[in-house]
Amino acid sequence: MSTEIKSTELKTDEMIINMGPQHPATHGVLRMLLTLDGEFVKHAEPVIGHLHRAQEWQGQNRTWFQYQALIDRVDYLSGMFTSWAMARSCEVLDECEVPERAEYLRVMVSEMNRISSHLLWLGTYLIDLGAMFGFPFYPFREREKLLDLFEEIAGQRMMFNYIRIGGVQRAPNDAWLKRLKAFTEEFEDRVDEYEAIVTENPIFLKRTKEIGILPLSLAKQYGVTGPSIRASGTDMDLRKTKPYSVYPKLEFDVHWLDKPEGGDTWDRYILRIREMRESNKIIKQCLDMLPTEGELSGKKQNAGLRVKAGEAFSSVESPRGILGCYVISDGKDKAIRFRWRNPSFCNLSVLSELLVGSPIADIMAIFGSVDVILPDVDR
Amino acid sequence: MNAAEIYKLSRLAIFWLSVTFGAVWVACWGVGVFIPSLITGKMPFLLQVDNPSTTVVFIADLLRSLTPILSLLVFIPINAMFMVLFERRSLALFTVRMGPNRHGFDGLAQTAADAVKLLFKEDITPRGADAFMFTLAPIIFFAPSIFGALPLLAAVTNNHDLFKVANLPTGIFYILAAASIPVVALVMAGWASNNKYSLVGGLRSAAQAISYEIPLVLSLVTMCLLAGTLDVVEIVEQQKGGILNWNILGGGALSGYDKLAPYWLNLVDTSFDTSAMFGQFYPVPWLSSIMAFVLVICTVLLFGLYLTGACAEINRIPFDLPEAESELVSGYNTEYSGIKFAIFFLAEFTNLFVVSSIATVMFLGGGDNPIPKWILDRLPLEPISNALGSLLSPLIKDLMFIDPATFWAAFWVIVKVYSIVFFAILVRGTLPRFRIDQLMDFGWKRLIPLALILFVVVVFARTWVVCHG
Amino acid sequence: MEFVNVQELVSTGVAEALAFYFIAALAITLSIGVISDKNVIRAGFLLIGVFGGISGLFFLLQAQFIALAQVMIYAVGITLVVVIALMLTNPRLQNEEAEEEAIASSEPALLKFLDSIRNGFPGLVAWIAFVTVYMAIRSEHWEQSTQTIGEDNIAVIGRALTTDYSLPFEFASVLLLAALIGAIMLAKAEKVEDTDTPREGIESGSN
Amino acid sequence: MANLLDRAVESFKRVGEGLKTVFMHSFREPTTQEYPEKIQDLAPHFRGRLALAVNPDTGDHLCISCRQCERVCPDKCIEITAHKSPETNKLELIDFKIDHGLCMFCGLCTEVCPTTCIINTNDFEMADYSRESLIYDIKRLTLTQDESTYYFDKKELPRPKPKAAAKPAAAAGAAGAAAKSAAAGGDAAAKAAAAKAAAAKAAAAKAAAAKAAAAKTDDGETKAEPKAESKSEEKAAEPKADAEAAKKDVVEAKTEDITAEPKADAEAAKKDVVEAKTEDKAAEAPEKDAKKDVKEAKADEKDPE
Repeated sequence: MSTEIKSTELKTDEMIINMGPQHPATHGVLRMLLTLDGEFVKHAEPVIGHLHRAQEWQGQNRTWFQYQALIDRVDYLSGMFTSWAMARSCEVLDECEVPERAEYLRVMVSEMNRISSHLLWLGTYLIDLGAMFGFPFYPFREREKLLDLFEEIAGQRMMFNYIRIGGVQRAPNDAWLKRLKAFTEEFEDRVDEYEAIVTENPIFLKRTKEIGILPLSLAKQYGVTGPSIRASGTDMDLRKTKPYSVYPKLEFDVHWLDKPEGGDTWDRYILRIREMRESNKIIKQCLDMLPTEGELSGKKQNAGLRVKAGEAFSSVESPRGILGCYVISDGKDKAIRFRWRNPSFCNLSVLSELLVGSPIADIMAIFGSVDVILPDVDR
Repeated sequence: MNAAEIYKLSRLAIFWLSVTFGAVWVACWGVGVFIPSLITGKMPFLLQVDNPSTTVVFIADLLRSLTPILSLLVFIPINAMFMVLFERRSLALFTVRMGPNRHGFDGLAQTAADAVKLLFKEDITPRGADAFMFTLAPIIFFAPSIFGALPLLAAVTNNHDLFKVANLPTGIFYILAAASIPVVALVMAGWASNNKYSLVGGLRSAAQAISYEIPLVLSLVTMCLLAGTLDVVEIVEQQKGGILNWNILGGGALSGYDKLAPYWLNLVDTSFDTSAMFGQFYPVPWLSSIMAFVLVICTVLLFGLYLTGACAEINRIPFDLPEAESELVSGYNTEYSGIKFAIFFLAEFTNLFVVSSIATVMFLGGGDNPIPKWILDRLPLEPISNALGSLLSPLIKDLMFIDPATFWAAFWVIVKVYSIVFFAILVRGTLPRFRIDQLMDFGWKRLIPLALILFVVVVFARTWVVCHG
Repeated sequence: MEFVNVQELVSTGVAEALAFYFIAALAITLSIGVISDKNVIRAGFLLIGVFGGISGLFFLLQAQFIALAQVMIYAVGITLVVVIALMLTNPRLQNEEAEEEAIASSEPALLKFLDSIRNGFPGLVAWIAFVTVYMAIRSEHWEQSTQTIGEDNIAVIGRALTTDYSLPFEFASVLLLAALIGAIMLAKAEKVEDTDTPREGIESGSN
Repeated sequence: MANLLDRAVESFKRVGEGLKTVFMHSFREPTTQEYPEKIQDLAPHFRGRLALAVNPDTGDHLCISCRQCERVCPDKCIEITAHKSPETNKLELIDFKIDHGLCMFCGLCTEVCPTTCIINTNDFEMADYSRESLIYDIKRLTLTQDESTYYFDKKELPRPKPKAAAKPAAAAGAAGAAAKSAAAGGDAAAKAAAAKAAAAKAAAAKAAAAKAAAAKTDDGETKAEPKAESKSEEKAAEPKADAEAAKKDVVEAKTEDITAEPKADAEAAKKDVVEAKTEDKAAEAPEKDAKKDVKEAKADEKDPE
C-alpha cells in the first residue's frame, strides 16, 4: 500500500475541501480545512469556534448557584464531570467537607456517566466507520438505561445539575439502587457482545490498525489526555496518579498500553472498552460501600450560596481526559474568573498533526478515535 | 423470545408477496394469454372466431411479446418498494426495535408514503450543474436493472410459454452487460452535480465497479464453464433434481451420488450394477470422487466470491464507498432530491433483487425444489397434487391460468432470493465499511487471484468428473 | 398454442428497417454532439451513447455477442476510463479555453489567420480520414450473404477465435494495453520540475 | 501462503461470529416503545414544563410573590407582576409569566420556592407553532387542584398549610383565576391531564367538573361585580359568602372526581352546582332548572375564547 504519492511522478492538482461544519461526520460543528492531494491529506486545519457560548464569561456573570446548573452543558455527554470539577475547585476554596455518602454518590454517578459517554462514543465511532444500521443501536440501548437512571436521580437525562458545591443534590432510593445493580450485572455481557461484533472484525481491524499513530512525545506536546494518551504509553490517570474523592478506597485498574512508538486508533478503541468494564467494577463496589445514612451536602444549597475568597484549581479525570477548573472568588455571590481546561480542546488540536498523510476515509476514523465533543472545545 | 415481531415480519412478507405476485400474474395472464386468445377466438367457452384477420393476429402477437417487459416494468419497482420495507423491518429486528409500522397494515404502505412524500418535494438542480446529465443519470441508473433482468424471466418461471420469448442464447452475458451500465450513470451523476463530494463518489463508484466486476464475471464465467452454456434457462434446466444437483454444490459434480443414492440406500430394489453407472459419472473412480469434492469446495467459494462482487457492484455495505456518509456526505446522490433521489433509492434495491436473482439462477438451482428427487418421489404428494390438479383443471388446461410447475418455480425463487436479500441485510447490520484503498487491495490482490485460481482448478477438476450427467 | 417469436417479427423487414434508421439517426446525432460539444467530459458521455447505438446495430445484425461486448468493453470500460482520466487531469478545461480566446482576440490579423489554419488542421485530417473510409466502403462490391446465422453463434465465435484467428485475437489485447498506456501518458503529460518556487502557495506550507 | 489462509479462515470466523451475534438479537424483545400510545412513567423528579401548584387541600394559589424564582433563574425567563394591596399591605399576585422558549429546565426555581408553588411537571410535550405561545401566563401555568394533588403526592412534597387569614378579595381573585385557567385554557388543561397516566381515565370527568366549577365561580364573580343591578334584591347580599360557598363546592366536586366513575362524576358535579344554587337562593336566577344554568355558564365561558 503506497500512501505517498510524489508530485514529481504524477501531475495532480491539490484540492481544498471544507469538511464541515455541516458535514455529517464532524460530530457537531467542527470545520476542517483540508488540503488534499488526490485522496491524501497534505494539510489539515481544524477551525473551531462555531459553538462558542462564552461559558467562562457566563460563570463570571451568574451566581455560584446558577452556574452549577449551566456547567453541565460544557461537555454535554459527561456533565457530571464538569459539575464535579467546578464543585471540587470551589470546595478547595471554601475548605468545605464533603460527606462520605456524597462522595460515593459522586463516584457512582460519574462512573455511570463515563460509561454512558463511552457508549455514545462507541456507537458514533462505528457510524463513522460505516456500520450505520445495526451495531450503533446496541450501545445506545445500554446508554438509554443509564439515562433513565440519571433522569430519576437528577431530573434530566443529560443536563444533570446533580453534583453541587459541597455535595450532591439528591439521594437515590432503594428501587434505583436495585436497578443500577441489575444494570451492572448485565453490562459485562453486553460489552462482550460489542466485542464479538467489533473488536476482532477484520474490516474494523483494517480500518483502525496502523493509522493515526500518536507518539507519546507528540501527545505530551499537545496536552492530550485521557484514553488517547494512555494508548500512547503512559498510565496517566488522575484517579490513580493524583487520587481524589473516594477513589483510593476502591479497587480498579488503569488500563494503558506500553507502546513507545505510539498507539493507533484501535488501541484507543480497546482502552475505552476496557475502561467501561473498569467503571462497571467501580460502580459495583460503590453500590456495596455506599453508606445508607448520612448528609448529602456539606453546604446549604440555596440561592445565597457563597464561596470564600481566593483562587483554586482542581481537576478530575473525565472520559476524554483531564478536565480542570480554575476559579478566583472574592467571597461575593459571583466568581471573578472561571477558566476551564478542557480535554477535548487539546485532543482536537493534535489532529492537525495526526491527519497529515492519511486518506480522506481515515480522517473520520482518526478524528472519531480521539473522542472530541465540540461544545467542550469551544466552551 | 421475540415471536411477535418475527411473526409480523413473516406475515407481512407472505401477504405482500402473494398479493403482488398474484396481481402481476393476473395482469400478465390477462394481457398475454386471455386477450390474445379472445381476439383470435381461441379462448374456450367464449366467442369462437374461425379465421382471424392478420391485423388481429399481429395485435395478439404484439401483446404476447410485450407481456414480459410490461411485467418487469410493473413488478420490479413494486417489489423494490417492499424490499425497502423488508430491509427496514429486518434491521429493526436485529437492532431490537420495531421498525416502521404505522402506515397501512403493519407499515405496509410506508415506502409508498415515502415515495409520495419524495414526489411532492422540490426537485432541486444545483447551480452550475449540467441539468441534462443531472436528469439523465437516475434514468440510466434505473433502466438497466429492469431490462437487464429480462433473460432471467424465463429462467425463474420454469420456461413458461409466455416468457420464453424473452430468453436469449447469450443470457448471462446480456445480464452482465446490462449490469455494467449503471456505473456510467453514477459517474454522470457525480460529475453533473457540480459538487466535489459527488464527484469523488462517482469516481469511486467507477473504480470500484470496474475492479469488482472482474471477480464477479470470473465466478459466473466459471459456472458457465461447468454448465457449458450461457443460456440461463439451460443452466436452470441442468440443475433440476434437488440440492445435490445445484451449481453451488459442485455444479452437478454430485449428481452421480445423487442418482445412485437410492440404490445404495436400498430404496430401489433392482439388481442393478451401480459400479458401472458410477463409472459413467466418475470415469476414474477415486480421483474423480476427490475431484467432485474439490469442485464442491470451489463452487461454494465461487458463490461467496459472487456475493462479494455483487455487494460491491451494487454499493452495499461493506462496499458502499460511493455514498459513504461519514466521508462523502452521500456521494454521488448528495445533490439529488425529490423524485430523482427516489429513483436512485429504488434502483439500489432493484439491483439487489436482480443480483440475488442471478445468484439464485446461477448457483441455487433457480426455481428448483431443494429436496432430491428420490426423496420427493417417496413423499405421499401424488394424491394431493392429483386432487388439486383435477380441481383446478379448468384453470390449468382450458384457461391456462395456472401452470403448477411455474407456480412452484416462482415460489422457490422467491424463497431463495429473499434469503439472499436477508443475508445482505444481516451483513449490512453488522459490518463497517472498507476504506477505498483497502477495497481496491481486497479486490485486486485477493478476490481476482482467488477467482483465477478457482477458474483453473475448476477447469482441471471438471475433466475428471461428468457434471450434470 | 403457438407463440410468435419476436425475432421473426423483427426480421419481416419493416420493423427492422425502422429500428435501424432510428438507431442510426441516434448514433449520428450523438456523434455530432461528441465532436461539437465544447465540454470534453460531456462529449465523453455522448461517446458512450454512440457506442450504445452501435451495439444496437450489432443486435439488429443478430450479432449478440459483439453487441454485448461493445457495451461492456467500449461503452462502459474504455470510454468511462477516458472520461475519468479527463476528469482527474484537467478539470479547468473551460477556463483555459476562455483565456486562449481572450489572447487570440488581441492578436494581429496574420497571426490569427495562421492560428485558424493550425486549429483547422485536426478537422482536415478527420475529414480526409472520413473521405478515405467512405470511398473504400463505396468502392467495395457488397453482396448479400445467403448464409443463415445460427441461433447460437457464440460457439462459432469461440471456435474461430481459438483456431483460425487466435493471432489477431491476441493482437486485440494490444488495444487494451494502448488504452492503458495512453491513460497514463495523459495523466503524466506535464512533468513538474523540482524547483524551489512553490507551485500554489499551500504546498510550501504557507497556508 | 499458509499464513494467508490462516488469516482468511480467522477473518471468516470473526465475521461469522459478528453476524451470529447480530442475528441472535432478532429473538429479543424490542426495547423501544410506541411513543404516543405508550408513555413512559416518568420519574417524580423529572424536570418537565414548569407549573404553579395550588394547595391540594383548599385550592388556594400558593404563590406569595416573593420573586425568589425570578431572581434565581439563570435565563431570566420568569416575570412576576404583583402589587402591594393598600388595605392589607401584602403582596398580591397579578400575573406570572414563564417563557418556556427560554427556559432550560434547570429546576433552580423549584428548589428555591418557599411554598413549593412552582414545580416541574412531567409534561414534556410542549411543541407549539410560535415562540409567543411558549410564553405561559398565569392561566396556563396554574394547575388544577387534583393535578396539584397528583404532583404533591408523586413528588412527596409536604402539604402546605391553608392560608389562615386569606383576604376575601384576594382569595376570590385567585380562585377565579385558577378556575378560569382550568376551564378557559381548556386545551392546556386537557393536555396536562393527558400527560398523567393516572388522570388519563378521568379526563372527561375532569373537564366536566372543571366546567361546572367554572360555572359556579363565574356566578360568584358576577355577583361580586358592583355594577350588577339585580343584586339589590338579594337576601344574602354578601359576595364574599357566595364566593366561599362556590369554592367549597368546587372542592367537593373535585374530591369526588378522583374516585367516582367519569359519568357519575359529571352528574355529581352538576348536582353540586344545583345544590349550591338552591342553597344560595340566588334571586337573579329566574329558572329553577339547574341544567340550563350550567349550559348558560358554559356558553359564557366559551365567549372569551
